[in-house]
Amino acid sequence: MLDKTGIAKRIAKEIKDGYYVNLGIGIPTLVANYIPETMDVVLQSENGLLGMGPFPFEGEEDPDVINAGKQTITMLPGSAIFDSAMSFGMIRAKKVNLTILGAMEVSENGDIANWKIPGKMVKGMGGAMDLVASAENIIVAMQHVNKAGESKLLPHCTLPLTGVHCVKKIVTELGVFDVLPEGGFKLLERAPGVSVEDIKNATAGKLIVEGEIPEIVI
Amino acid sequence: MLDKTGIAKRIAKEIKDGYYVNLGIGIPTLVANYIPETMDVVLQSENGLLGMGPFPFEGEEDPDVINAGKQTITMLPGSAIFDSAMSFGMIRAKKVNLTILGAMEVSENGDIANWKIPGKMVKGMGGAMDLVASAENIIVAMQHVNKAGESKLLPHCTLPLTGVHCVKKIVTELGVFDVLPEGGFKLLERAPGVSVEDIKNATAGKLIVEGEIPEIVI
Amino acid sequence: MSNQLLNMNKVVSGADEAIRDIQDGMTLMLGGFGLCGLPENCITALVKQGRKELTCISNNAGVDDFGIGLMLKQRQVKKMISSYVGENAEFERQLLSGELEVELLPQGTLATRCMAAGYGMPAIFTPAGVGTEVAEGKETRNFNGKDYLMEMAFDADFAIVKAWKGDTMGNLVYRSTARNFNPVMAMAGKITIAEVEELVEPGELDPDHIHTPGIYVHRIFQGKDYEKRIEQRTVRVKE
Amino acid sequence: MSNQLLNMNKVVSGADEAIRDIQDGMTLMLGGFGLCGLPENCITALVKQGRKELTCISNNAGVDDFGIGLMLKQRQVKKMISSYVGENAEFERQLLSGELEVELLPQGTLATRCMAAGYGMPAIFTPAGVGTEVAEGKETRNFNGKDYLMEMAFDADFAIVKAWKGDTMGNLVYRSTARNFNPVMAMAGKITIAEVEELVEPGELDPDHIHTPGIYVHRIFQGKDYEKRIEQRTVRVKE
Repeated sequence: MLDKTGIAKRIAKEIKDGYYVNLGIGIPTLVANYIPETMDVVLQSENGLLGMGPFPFEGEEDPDVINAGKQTITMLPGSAIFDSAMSFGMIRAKKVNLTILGAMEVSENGDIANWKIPGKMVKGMGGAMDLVASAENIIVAMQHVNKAGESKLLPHCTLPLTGVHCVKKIVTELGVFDVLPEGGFKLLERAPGVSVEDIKNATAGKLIVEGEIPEIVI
Repeated sequence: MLDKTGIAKRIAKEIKDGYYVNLGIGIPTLVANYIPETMDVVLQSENGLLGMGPFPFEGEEDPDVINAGKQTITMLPGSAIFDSAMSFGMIRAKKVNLTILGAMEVSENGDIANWKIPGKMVKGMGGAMDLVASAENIIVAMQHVNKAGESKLLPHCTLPLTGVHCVKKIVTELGVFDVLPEGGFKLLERAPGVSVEDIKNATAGKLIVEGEIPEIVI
Repeated sequence: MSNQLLNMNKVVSGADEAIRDIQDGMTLMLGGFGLCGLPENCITALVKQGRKELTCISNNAGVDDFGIGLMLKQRQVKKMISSYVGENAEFERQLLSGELEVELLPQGTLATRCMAAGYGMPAIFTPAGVGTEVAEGKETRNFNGKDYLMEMAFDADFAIVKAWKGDTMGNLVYRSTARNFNPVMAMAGKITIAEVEELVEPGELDPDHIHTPGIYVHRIFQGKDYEKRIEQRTVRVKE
Repeated sequence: MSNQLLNMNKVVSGADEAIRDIQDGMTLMLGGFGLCGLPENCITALVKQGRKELTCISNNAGVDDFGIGLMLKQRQVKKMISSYVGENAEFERQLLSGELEVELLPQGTLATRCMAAGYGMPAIFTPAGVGTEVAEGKETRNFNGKDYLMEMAFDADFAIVKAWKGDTMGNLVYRSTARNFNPVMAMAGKITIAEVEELVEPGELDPDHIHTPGIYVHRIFQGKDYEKRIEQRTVRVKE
């Protein structure tokens, strides 16, 4: 099984040199820590920044420099600031190469639910609906099952949707999955110590297992 | 009869303190010379400038500083530069208070034709269609009759239209006219030495004359 | 050319004068993202003024004791139009009790509907929300094999924004990510009020660096006592 | 965070390399207004490269011996999409002889169709051209009692723009009215090429003053020998 760090490390391997990447809140944020030094990657923060850097040193926080999670951050040399309309303009125009975000549920046809639980206080979708509707390349980082032990990889989402037919890949603590255009979760890699049988048992949606499934290398 | 300078001077009286104004090529450009010193007026040039100033002194021309007529100009303190999308954005959003432009024909319902003569080389509409379709307040500066002696104030335009139901006021060498919402050219003022009869004879569209018509004061 | 010096003076004495004619029931846009780039002076004045039944278009709803949270506490807000309203207990209480109406929109839709108003475009198309409850009651249209929602330009009585610097003609410059929604809202108000940290004379701002041209701004003043509260202070330790 | 220094290098050796893969029949956007803010180096290289059957989206068509006029002279252009094409005898000859196709659009429509592409909006609404021949074949739609045309986002293979300064990551800053169409086209190309008067390292441009963020730019180089021709030299005499 992977821990959160392991999931983040595995996702970092999906990032290519020259990518502009948008990282959601939670595990996706951790991914930034594992992008290889040799790779030139620019992080987009949808509140209006390209070139997000690490957290500031204590005492150097600037209230005017935050990310989409409202955290104080820094800007790297070569950063650019823009307004919210241009920020989502470049997202819709598919200039952001990769979006990594968390989810409550993903369906076997790539639908995603990650913003609302009926009966609970709804905080809002923020930029998630824009990101999932626009990005060519969306990777979901999440736990395979919810706190009640129920699978989050489903035939159909039960929660209100954030977007439809959009998730391309999922990384959980159990494995790595492609979401096939024709539907279904194709198992690509298993987490260390996890069997295909374990994954089958934890996956409610259609799981596709072909040939030998290698273990995740990070 | 007014000359071009006279027409420009009369139109200048329509400008109010605090106006943002777009001036077309030709007579409208002359209007800038007759805006009273006491009035704060900002000229918009649709190639992306607010705060257009006078022509530069000889030797001080900057090829990067031009107006929509491609003339070298200067920028006044307080100017702002923006791109073509924002320029027409502010025009469409009616932030420009007054547009003054020339015309080949105006119809009694406020249609305007000023960009194309069938059979002749067509240079294009430039920003004229955007301006006439968007501006709340459009004044046309033109000669009352064309070179063939035919009236340019018509029941219907004969040339391809630039915009419909948009012209609010017309100033020619003969007089000043409101274009009524219900149709018709309402004569407001006569040029010095011009009789109502002269104007009637030169106006093919519906002319409305009510009461005594004062002479233009400039 | 007669006017060699532009002096289109839009300066008002302060927040109270700037918001003087806001009435009960009006629709206000308020710039900022989280607590970053908030028109703090105007919010304080709005709380003092005490208008009710306001509709507020703002990406977030502040926190309990800062930002729009202060207006919520006074029950001045009838409806919030936002993309994310977390971190506010009073907000949650009013929402669950039905006192407060909330319309949640995708953040890009929110921003683009502001821009549409400022650019004189009655509607825009966005894929955000297609196939979700956000699409309910909205026209869906397919372009080149992809579905889009038609979303309408906002219609706000006032837009209230915060800039870093501004001149007396209303030209504005923002600083870092405090820019966010401020420029798109500044374009979108029937009346736009800008509060700035530093008010300067025309000519002091480089025309090439102005983010919001003064034509979009109706009233401007230099604000005071900016708190600029940080919502999530995250730091790293020097090694 | 591992990458402390961004170094997304988009620099190419010059105009020839920048335009190397432009093919016959492609659609190009070319920035500039009149002769102001033209990508002079790229135009020279395009003339040298000699591709044919090009569709050029550009506000103007240059003059006989400068700007796109040079490409017209070589008959490289099949179609011009512009708002104003005056001041060009060769253009007129080709147009009247039927060698050249021209689509004339309102200037704001041209600009906004570029912006739409850069902002991922498939179509926009504008009142420009309603009731005129520009409206022919286009959908008209009424919003709030006013008619608008639906105009589609452009789809250009390459956008070629000229900026004042740029950094190696593709961030661009324009100067004065040489900005014009350049930023909206820079956003709109499948591949965007920027030539700049001064190429600098990342960090040298103030992030708050960047007009075109590098994410929109694919290739950049420092141009040379800018002529910056003036189309209408108008001056006044010192009194």
